[in-house]
Amino acid sequence: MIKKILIANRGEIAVRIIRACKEMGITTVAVYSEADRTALHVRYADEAYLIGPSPSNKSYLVIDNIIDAAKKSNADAIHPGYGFLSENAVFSDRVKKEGIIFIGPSAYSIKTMGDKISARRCMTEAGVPVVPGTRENIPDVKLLKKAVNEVGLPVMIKASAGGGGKGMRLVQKEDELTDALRAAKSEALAAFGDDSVYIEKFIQSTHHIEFQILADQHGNVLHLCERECSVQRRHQKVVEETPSPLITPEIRDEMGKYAIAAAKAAKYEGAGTIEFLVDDDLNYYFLEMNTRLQVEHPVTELVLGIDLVKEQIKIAEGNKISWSQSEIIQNGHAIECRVYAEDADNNFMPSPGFVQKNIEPMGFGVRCDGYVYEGFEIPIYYDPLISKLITWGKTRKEAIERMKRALRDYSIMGIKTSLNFLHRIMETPDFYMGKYNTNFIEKNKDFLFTHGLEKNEAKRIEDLAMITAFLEYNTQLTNGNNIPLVAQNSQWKDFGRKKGVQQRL
Amino acid sequence: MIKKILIANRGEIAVRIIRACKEMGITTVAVYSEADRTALHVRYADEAYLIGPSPSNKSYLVIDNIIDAAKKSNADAIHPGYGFLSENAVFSDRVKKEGIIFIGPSAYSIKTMGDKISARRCMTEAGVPVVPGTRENIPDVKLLKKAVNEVGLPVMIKASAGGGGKGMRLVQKEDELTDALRAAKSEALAAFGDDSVYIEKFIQSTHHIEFQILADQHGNVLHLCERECSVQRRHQKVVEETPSPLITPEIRDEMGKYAIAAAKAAKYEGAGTIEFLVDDDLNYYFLEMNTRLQVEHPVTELVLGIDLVKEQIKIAEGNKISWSQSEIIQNGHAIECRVYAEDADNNFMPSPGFVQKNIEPMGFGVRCDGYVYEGFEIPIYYDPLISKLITWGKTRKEAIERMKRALRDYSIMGIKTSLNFLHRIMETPDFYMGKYNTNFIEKNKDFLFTHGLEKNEAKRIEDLAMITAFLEYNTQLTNGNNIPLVAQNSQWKDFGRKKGVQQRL
Amino acid sequence: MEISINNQNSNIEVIKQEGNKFQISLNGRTLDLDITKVEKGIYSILIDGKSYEMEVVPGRNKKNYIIGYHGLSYDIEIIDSEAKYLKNKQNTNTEDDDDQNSISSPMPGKVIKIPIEVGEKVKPGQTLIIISAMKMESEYKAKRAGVVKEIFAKEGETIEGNQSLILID
Amino acid sequence: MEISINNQNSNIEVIKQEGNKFQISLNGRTLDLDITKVEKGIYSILIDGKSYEMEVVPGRNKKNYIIGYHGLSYDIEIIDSEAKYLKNKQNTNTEDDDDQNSISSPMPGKVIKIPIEVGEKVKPGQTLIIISAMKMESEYKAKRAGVVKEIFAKEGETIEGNQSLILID
Repeated sequence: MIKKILIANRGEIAVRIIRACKEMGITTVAVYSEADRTALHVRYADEAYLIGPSPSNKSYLVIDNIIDAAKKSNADAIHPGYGFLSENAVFSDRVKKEGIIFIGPSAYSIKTMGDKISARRCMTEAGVPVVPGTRENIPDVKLLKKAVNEVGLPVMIKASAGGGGKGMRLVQKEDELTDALRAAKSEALAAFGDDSVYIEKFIQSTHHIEFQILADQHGNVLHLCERECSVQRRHQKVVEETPSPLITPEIRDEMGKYAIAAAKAAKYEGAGTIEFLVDDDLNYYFLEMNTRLQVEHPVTELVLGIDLVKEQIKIAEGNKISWSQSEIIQNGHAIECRVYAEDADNNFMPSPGFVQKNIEPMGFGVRCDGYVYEGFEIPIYYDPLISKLITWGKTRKEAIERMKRALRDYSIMGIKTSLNFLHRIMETPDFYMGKYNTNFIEKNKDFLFTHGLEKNEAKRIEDLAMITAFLEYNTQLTNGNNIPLVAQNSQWKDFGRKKGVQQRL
Repeated sequence: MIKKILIANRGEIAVRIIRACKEMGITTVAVYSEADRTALHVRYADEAYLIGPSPSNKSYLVIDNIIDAAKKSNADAIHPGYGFLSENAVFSDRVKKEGIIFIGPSAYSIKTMGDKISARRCMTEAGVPVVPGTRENIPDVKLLKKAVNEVGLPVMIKASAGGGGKGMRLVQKEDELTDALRAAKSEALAAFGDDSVYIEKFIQSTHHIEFQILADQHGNVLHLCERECSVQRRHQKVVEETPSPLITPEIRDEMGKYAIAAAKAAKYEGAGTIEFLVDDDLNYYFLEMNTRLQVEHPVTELVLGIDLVKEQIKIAEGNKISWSQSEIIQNGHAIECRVYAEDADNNFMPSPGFVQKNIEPMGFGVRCDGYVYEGFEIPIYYDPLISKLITWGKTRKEAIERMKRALRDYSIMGIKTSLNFLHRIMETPDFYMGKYNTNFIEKNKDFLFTHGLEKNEAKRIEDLAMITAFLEYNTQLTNGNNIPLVAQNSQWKDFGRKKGVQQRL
Repeated sequence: MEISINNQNSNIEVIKQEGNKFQISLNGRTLDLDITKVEKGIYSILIDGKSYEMEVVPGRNKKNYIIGYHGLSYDIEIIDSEAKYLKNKQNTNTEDDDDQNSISSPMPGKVIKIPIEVGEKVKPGQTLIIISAMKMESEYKAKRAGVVKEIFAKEGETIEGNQSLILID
Repeated sequence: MEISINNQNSNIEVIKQEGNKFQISLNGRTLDLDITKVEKGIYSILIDGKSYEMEVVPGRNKKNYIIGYHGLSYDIEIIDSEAKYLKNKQNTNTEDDDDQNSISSPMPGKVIKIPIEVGEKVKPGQTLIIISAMKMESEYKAKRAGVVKEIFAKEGETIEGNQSLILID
């Protein structure tokens, strides 16, 4: 039985993991960098340890410091969250060597699936369809040309150790091959210290569809159905949903079986995700495996009713999975929108800063997994994700309508956010009809980057914006003590009086 | 198609109804009393009309004023919520006469079920089991004695027009009959202007279990399973859950069928609730019908995934119910805790006032239907209900654990609330094991009214409370500008600086 | 400085402070704490590796605070020299039976009924006034025998919380 | 008083006020509004029976506000006599090309690379500085040709938002 868990992470995912632990009666240990003393995960956990200066390579990425905190706090287990050390084989190994339970897969699984070439090989051997391409490192142009001849243009040259779009080159014509190979190799070397590359056939009009899997220590592997993650910007997921509006029950069944085979081939343990590329004709290919909890795990939780973090912990305790595959039935529809501190109108420039107000949407079918609060300053050192807004509906239509309502109810003051951009996505006909692929944002950009207000209404809002600024300015001129200019009826006097009391704070 | 709905209510239920309307694309009209200009339903609705002074008998209960607002705003329909005019037959009738859709049952149904004696008669004719007792008004002691002989002691004398415990007398011994009848009649006359009373056998160790029903205009009636409402204080529900830990699938089926029969007998339309008294041996008796949405409707929504307010609206539009009874399947477990502005340690004295902070619990399986916000002053004129905290879990155990977590995460500063009392209920062994009846609070009062902290922890919290007050006092002495004494590192300087900016507000 | 909780006095003193790090002496015990005010009215405190959140709102007066911790609340009084002086003075003058003589409601509401008159003799437990607030009626009863000296409220009137309503002599 | 939104000036004036009720003249149009500040930074406005919520946070300076409405934001400038004077002065002095000469980042971050030197000639579109903030790198480019006059930042340094980083002459 795990009694105390150290969460080696920060932000919304640390808060989300602590919630699950609290519900299980497990004591929680937060770790934090100097920038994060006031962060919510520190406030919310039962215990908290400082692990270094603000930059993550001096704190959240320092294995020794995290192990130190785990020993000081006597933690039985470490949950890595996502990002940071979550897919670090050395960390997984080290934690186990220190006699602490690692809530995640073995170093073997992480390594096998972390290297793209070995992952492709492993999947091919397990019979899982992969994107046509090579299984070996391509050292020179000669072998590249040979491989391209087999696969056919267009192709993607990809770094074996890759991720985040680095060391990746799309080749449409044969005479681009030499330059592309050189560029990909040099970028891969610079980014990952390894210039191994391979090629894959370039799949046009793709959909990113991933399968959640759960595997226990006793060889039981379940798939928890799919998540559709095709609304992307610069290869970053923006909106996810389940069920996918694209696939059929038959395809779901097939892909799910391959996902289980993939997890078994990787000797996987815990919660993981098998990502597939799917084309418009529903051909699907293994893309990669994420050997950790995903950002978008809540959509799966809402349609299945299964708390994935609790399942991770139970599996790490050695428990058997308590369901059979036939008991996994999707109920309703869930959508997740990622809310970032960014300026959508200014090329999505990150917008960290001081949160002056944070009013989260509430009500039936609305879940908001965030971590900022009024008075919190979003640090410049980490990811600009503020929260994930997730809605559930009995139908996809209801989930979308609820998401639109929730996005409108959400108010984050003091920083720029992607809330309006997300609302426009929900209003886009292609999205509403479920007809979209990874080209969605590019295709709909004219629609997405307008405010969406009807003309007279836009004029009125401008009027009211000016009036609000004018009154605020006047209030500030005429009295500094927070009693607004407009406070003249008795309720307002009362408000002023009590505000006065509050001001003593 | 309904395009605009006036919500003739305030507080959390008005906000909850507006949410459903927004998701359906329906324009919303709020009405408000003078005390409620700053209330959330006014802020949140698309339109808002003043309907009178603060006391509800001068605003929310004035039919003419509400009709006026509906005409001014061109509302197609009126939703009455619960309380106020929701079970007023005159209002239902008047709304219809004005050519406006009333989202609720006809005056006939309200009247039939509103009078306890006529409701008992109607149910008996429909074959629904009622608590043994009389079907007619009891004018004198002679007829009372006769009736008591038939039913057997103990009995309850109840006011025909009754509600809220008024005009009710428990009689255990025969020589108490004369006094009890006189007292009940005089109380009934004072409270309802009608001294009609009847008797019912007094059921000991009772459970209050109610069935949600939905009835459309085409004669289709469904039951949406039960809610267990036995955790009560002074006949007021405190905690509700579904499924009931008491009843079996067979009993559910039987009671559900009677609930449908009851709704049909009352020629019911819309969403309504049939309340039953159930004894420890699972004998059940019709108690009364609530011809409106219930406070506790969210637990049903969470286990069935059905938005009851949306269903009310669809039914009022003339739509057929879109499910058959066999499609109504309970999924998981839901619990609701009613959070009141009251001082649990001081005989549950209402505690209205100025909300200085309102941090609502978030995360998977947590729903919080409230209406207060930071800076809001809870008016003294209306119900002290602040919010309803509802959790869902795959199992009853998980729903309870989640509720405990959510209650701990909930922070309402500036007023007294029942949050800790509710947390103690969740920790009570009788509740945890699902073994409780309406006597629960009385039976467990020693456990419920202690803080529940372990001794050393209680001491530490006292220490920290003193230290906090001490630092706050010092901060206030040394500087009035909100920069805390403790603000000396760079992040704090920054905070101070930005706080300074904010202070200009 | 002295501080009081449940009428028990404690001595509290800051021994050392560097940034958020405090060394505090509380009744002779030395505590090392990391304290940060994270938002208005909320302090985050780390002690022995443990993390606590304490809420604070102003109380009855400038030297009184209500401290909240997960739904529990603590009423804390700051006792500096001024407060001590006032307290001594009050004790000598009124012998601390102030609360037995004066009836007040802790919450605002409406006066439903005052079933007594000035000059009337009342018994302990006799109802003096009925206040309605938020759909609930509360009866306030005499704590001891006495004569009604003054009535500050009228039936039907709206009253503030903690306002003196009836004085018994 | 004048007020500016998207560089368009408007005239605004309170004609009448009683309690929350305002009569306001905006560019000659008369508007009747019921306005209440419901919480810090949030105004509830009723106009023609319709209910709006407007959010306000302080902007760049004391006469600038960012107004929010459901995720949209409006940058509003108050133009009183002082602001007018300053604006005129600024226009005469700098001919409003300040922003073309000076490179700054709207957000705080870390300087990754400065691929130019003082005295170097730059072409329009040439990268002057690369800033990393929150896992994302942004390149800032020259808007016109010129010579690098001054560089106020160093590679590896942490910078504030809206701080002048490079000056082009």
